[in-house]
Amino acid sequence: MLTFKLQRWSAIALLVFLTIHMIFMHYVPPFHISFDVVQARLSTPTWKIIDILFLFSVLVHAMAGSYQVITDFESAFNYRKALAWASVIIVILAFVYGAKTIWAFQL
Amino acid sequence: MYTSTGFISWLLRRISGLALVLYLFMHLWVIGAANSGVQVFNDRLNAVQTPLFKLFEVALLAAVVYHALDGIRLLLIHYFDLTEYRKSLFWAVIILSAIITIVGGGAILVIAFTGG
Amino acid sequence: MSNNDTQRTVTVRIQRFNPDVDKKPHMQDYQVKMWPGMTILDALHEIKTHQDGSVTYRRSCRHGICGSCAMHINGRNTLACKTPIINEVKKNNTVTIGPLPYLPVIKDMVVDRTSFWEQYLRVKPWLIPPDDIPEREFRMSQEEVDALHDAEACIMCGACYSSCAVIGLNKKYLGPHALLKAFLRVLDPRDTAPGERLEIVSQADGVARCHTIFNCIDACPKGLNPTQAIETLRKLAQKRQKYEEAKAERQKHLNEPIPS
Amino acid sequence: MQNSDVITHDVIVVGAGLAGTWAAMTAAENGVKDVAVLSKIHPLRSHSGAAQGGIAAVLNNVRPVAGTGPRGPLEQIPPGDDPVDSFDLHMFDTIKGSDWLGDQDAIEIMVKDAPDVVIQYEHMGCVFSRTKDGRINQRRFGGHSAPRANFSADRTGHVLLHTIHEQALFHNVHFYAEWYVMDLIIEENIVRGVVAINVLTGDIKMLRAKAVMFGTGGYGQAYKVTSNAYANTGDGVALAYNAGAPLMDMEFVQFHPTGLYRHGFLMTEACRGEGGYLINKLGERFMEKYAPDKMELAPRDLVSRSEQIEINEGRGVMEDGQGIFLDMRHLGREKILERLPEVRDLAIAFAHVDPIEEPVPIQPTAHYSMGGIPTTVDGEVLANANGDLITGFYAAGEVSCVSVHGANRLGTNSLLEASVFGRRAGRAIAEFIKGGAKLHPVPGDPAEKNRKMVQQLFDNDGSELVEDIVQDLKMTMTNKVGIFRDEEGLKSALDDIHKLQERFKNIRVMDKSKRFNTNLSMTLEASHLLTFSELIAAGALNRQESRGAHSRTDFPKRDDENWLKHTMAHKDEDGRPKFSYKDVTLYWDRFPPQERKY
Ligand SMILES: Cc1cc2nc3c(=O)[nH]c(=O)nc-3n(C[C@H](O)[C@H](O)[C@H](O)COP(=O)(O)OP(=O)(O)OC[C@H]3O[C@@H](n4cnc5c(N)ncnc54)[C@H](O)[C@@H]3O)c2cc1C
Ligand code: HEM
Ligand code: SF4
Ligand code: F3S
Ligand code: FES
Repeated sequence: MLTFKLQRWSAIALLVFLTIHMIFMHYVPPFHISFDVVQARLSTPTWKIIDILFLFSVLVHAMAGSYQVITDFESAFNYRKALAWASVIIVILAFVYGAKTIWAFQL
Repeated sequence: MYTSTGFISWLLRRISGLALVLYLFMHLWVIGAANSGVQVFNDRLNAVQTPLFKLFEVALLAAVVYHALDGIRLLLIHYFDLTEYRKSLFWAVIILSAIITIVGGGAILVIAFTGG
Repeated sequence: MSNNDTQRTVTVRIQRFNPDVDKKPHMQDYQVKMWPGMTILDALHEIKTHQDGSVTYRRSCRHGICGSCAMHINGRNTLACKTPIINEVKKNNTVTIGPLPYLPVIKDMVVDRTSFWEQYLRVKPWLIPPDDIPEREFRMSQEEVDALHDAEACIMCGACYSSCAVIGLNKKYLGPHALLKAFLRVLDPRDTAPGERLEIVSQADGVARCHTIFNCIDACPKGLNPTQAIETLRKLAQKRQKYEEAKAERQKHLNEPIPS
Repeated sequence: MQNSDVITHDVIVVGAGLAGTWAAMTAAENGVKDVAVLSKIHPLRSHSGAAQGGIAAVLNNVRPVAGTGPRGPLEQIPPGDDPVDSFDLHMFDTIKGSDWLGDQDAIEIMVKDAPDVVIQYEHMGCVFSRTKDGRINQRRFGGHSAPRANFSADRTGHVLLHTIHEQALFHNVHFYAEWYVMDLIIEENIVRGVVAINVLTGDIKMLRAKAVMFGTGGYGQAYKVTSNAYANTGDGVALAYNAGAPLMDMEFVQFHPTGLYRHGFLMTEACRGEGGYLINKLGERFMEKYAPDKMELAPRDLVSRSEQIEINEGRGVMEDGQGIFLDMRHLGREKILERLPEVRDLAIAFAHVDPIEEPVPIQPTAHYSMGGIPTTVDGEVLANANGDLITGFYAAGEVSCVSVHGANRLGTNSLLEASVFGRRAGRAIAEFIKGGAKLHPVPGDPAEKNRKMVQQLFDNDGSELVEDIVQDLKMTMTNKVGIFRDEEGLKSALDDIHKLQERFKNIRVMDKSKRFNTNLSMTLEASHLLTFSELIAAGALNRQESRGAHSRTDFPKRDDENWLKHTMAHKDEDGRPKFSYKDVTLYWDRFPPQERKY
């Protein structure tokens, strides 16, 4: 049930963040993205918070989803504990890496 | 295999979801170049903003739009007990996805080829 | 439809498989003369008794209440006895019949339902009544009875179970039929173990494994809606304690007239 | 005998309908650890699940609204108000329905156990339809003079069967699903066990037990138009008869007035209980002529005969004039959807008629077997007309004949009978086992004998198809041993049956494989049809009177002087039936025979 719930909550969060992300990245000028553009945006703390939350929810959603897809197979289902831990670790690693990246734009 | 609108929606949702996961990690890697400095970042980013990649982005848009709309459909069904409307909601999602993909994708291409 | 039309001869294409002699399933055609009102089951009976006695399927009641004859007809799961053949004859004058998908085939249309019944047992299908049993019936309102309709009308035919793609991947999933049964007991005001049952269905192979594929609704020959039952169980599982309390409260009045 | 081929249990129940499952569950509940149930189809597929209308019991929850007459609306009885129904009334209705052939001691037990059984169902989780204040709702049924049919929409049997099956699972009863019992072993009047095929593998095994109980259901498949399942081939009666047990009152076969035209599926009596009309070609409610008081809700034998007379005299509907209209339109959409949803589905699926908008074509259909294995009120099987018992052998439900239905059963009394006497048999079996019942040795090797018999069937390779014989038998039974009977017809029927029995020796079984061979079981079933059909015809020929469902045009009157007695058929040495007769138990002071008028 936890996976199921995580999947829905993160989906609702994504609805907000992904929409913002898509619109600002692709439909609001400038259309060519470079370091400066990103840095300009990320200099406001609101954007930073939004991006971090976005990153977190998308990772949770992605890994919960992948976990669901994999454990739907009976053979994998029997190893679901291990798979769950693997997903959690991947989420943490990717989150740290992503957060570091967002931080990098402060330079 | 037992097919129905529900099954098709599930299959598309799975495929789009997994494709998005794949993209997500690629995306993280691309952006992650920022950790190695401005130059590397701009190079990598330029590489993925060529017209070819714009086509790819349209496909991505289709996946995101379908997946998101279908996700909304599921959430609606979960929280408002709409199982009886599953078929009409499915077709609504398909049609809306098509419209948004065409309009949004068109915009991406127009922007890409006219340089914005 | 003219008389001529209903009395023509049609081809019934049957998937044949006897694991003792066949390496893999193959299709075999039979010609059957239709009569008005003939069902798929009648056609199978005609084939079995006059043409090929080895064609094997389950059946008993002939009118859609025993649940024996669920099979795969023209790509759909349904009851052979409730399906008029004329509705199924395709343009090439053929009806195609096979066993329920995703289940091991025992012979022709007979499938191994072991996992189906195991899952049914796992939800403890029987009522767990209160300790103090009144002399007369427990009081229940007609609304409470109506809420159980789908679960109570289920004939355990398995059409839903064997249409669900999750079952195709994973036989550990409880499946729509067992969840419908769990729903019956969880909602029944007389059952005293809603918590225990919600615990069972909240496990990893329970309601969370339903991906809302809806094949079960589309397949059910009785027009039932297992998905709605699953949705309800999911909601109740998330507020288990509150529901248990509400039910305990309701059970204090099981012995009293329903106020009108 | 190879040991791996023998399975042993304390109690073996054959049949997983209401009767068998009640017995098994009750025996287990009463402390018998090792109870096994064999069923040729999965337990939940048993024919009990097809019952629609209701189960009778005097609960006094509902009464007719004052001053609205016999078909007016019903209301719940407010607490404290006088009851409208009583045990005596239920008894009298049943006795009158049975045309005084029912044993009144058994009827009394059934009627008095009824409320308890229905309440037990309710406590076990059965979902009944409800009155406003939450009691079990009740409806009217043919031949019952008070609303006492307790129901769950129009799938009462389904709900009861699932409930009792779940309880049996809870009590750890062991089920052998899809095991076909092909032989019953009785030696020196003591039951030894049964021989059964595991249908899945084709293996034939001996199953030994201290007690064997039969709840194998009815034999409606002997008729062309029938409401009965394919599985209702009277295996139980034929097996018992072949093993030396007698059969009682086999000539009484009930025809239900409202089978769906051509198909025979039941349009439950509740259609009329809720207020439906029967209409002939001229648009007349012809029951006015035959039962001016009860009209459509007269007992089944009478209504079926009335329909048949209308049909025979050319007032039937449909192309061939063999139908009658059941008109429910005036009940209104809401009532039909709430009370008769399954029936509506059936009419739409098979007759392409929506009862909300059009009358439904129906015709009389073979429905219920009053006769069967004679038992005491505790399910113990009688060895003869003197009342001696066969040790360890029990029966209940439609396969048995206690006899509560006599010459004609009232609707909703048979779910009741199967439950009440199934439960009683269960208790008696528990007593019997706990009283030190022994496992008696099995003489010879019955399993091997049956294996050889099957091999012979396979090797036979004759020229006759089983189905042709079955179809001819059904025609004979319908035309000559049907609703109306006479000497000439019955004699010719017997003749036909003997010829068919001869033809059966020359059959060919098409499927000779071991795995899930339903062709084999259908062949065995056909042999059972031929066995007991002979008894129906012979018993009917002997009984020179008209009583209940047995209607002789050459003897149109009931004859209490000579025929107020049960027919007992024994298998004689030459393989033909030998008849003796057994007295009916009557409470002369309370329910003396009267003329039967409705
Ligand atoms: C359409 C219909 C509607 C009815 N409606 C009503 C109603 O509304 N009210 C009412 O009171 N009565 C009704 N009846 C009658 C009632 O349903 C039956 O009389 C009753 O259910 C019989 O129950 P049973 O337990 O004796 O047998 P069944 O339920 O018929 O069970 C027989 C069992 O025996 C098993 N069996 C048989 N032969 C073998 C074998 N050789 N080996 C192994 N197993 C075997 C079968 O698998 C099955 O499990 C109706 C009957 C019909 C046909
Ligand atoms: C607005 C955006 C989104 C919404 C509303 C949404 C909604 C959902 C929902 C409700 C599910 C559950 C489906 C199920 O249980 O069967 C789901 C599954 C999934 N989602 Fe999303 N999602 C969104 C975006 C994303 C993104 C961006 C990704 C990828 C990174 C993603 C990847 C997945 C995956 C892999 C699954 C599992 C697929 C499955 O179980 O069939 N989703 N999504
Ligand atoms: S829910 Fe429908 S399809 Fe599934 S077992 Fe029950 S009746 Fe059959
Ligand atoms: S088809 Fe299966 S996934 Fe859920 S909605 Fe039905 S159980
Ligand atoms: S034969 Fe009983 S459901 Fe079809």
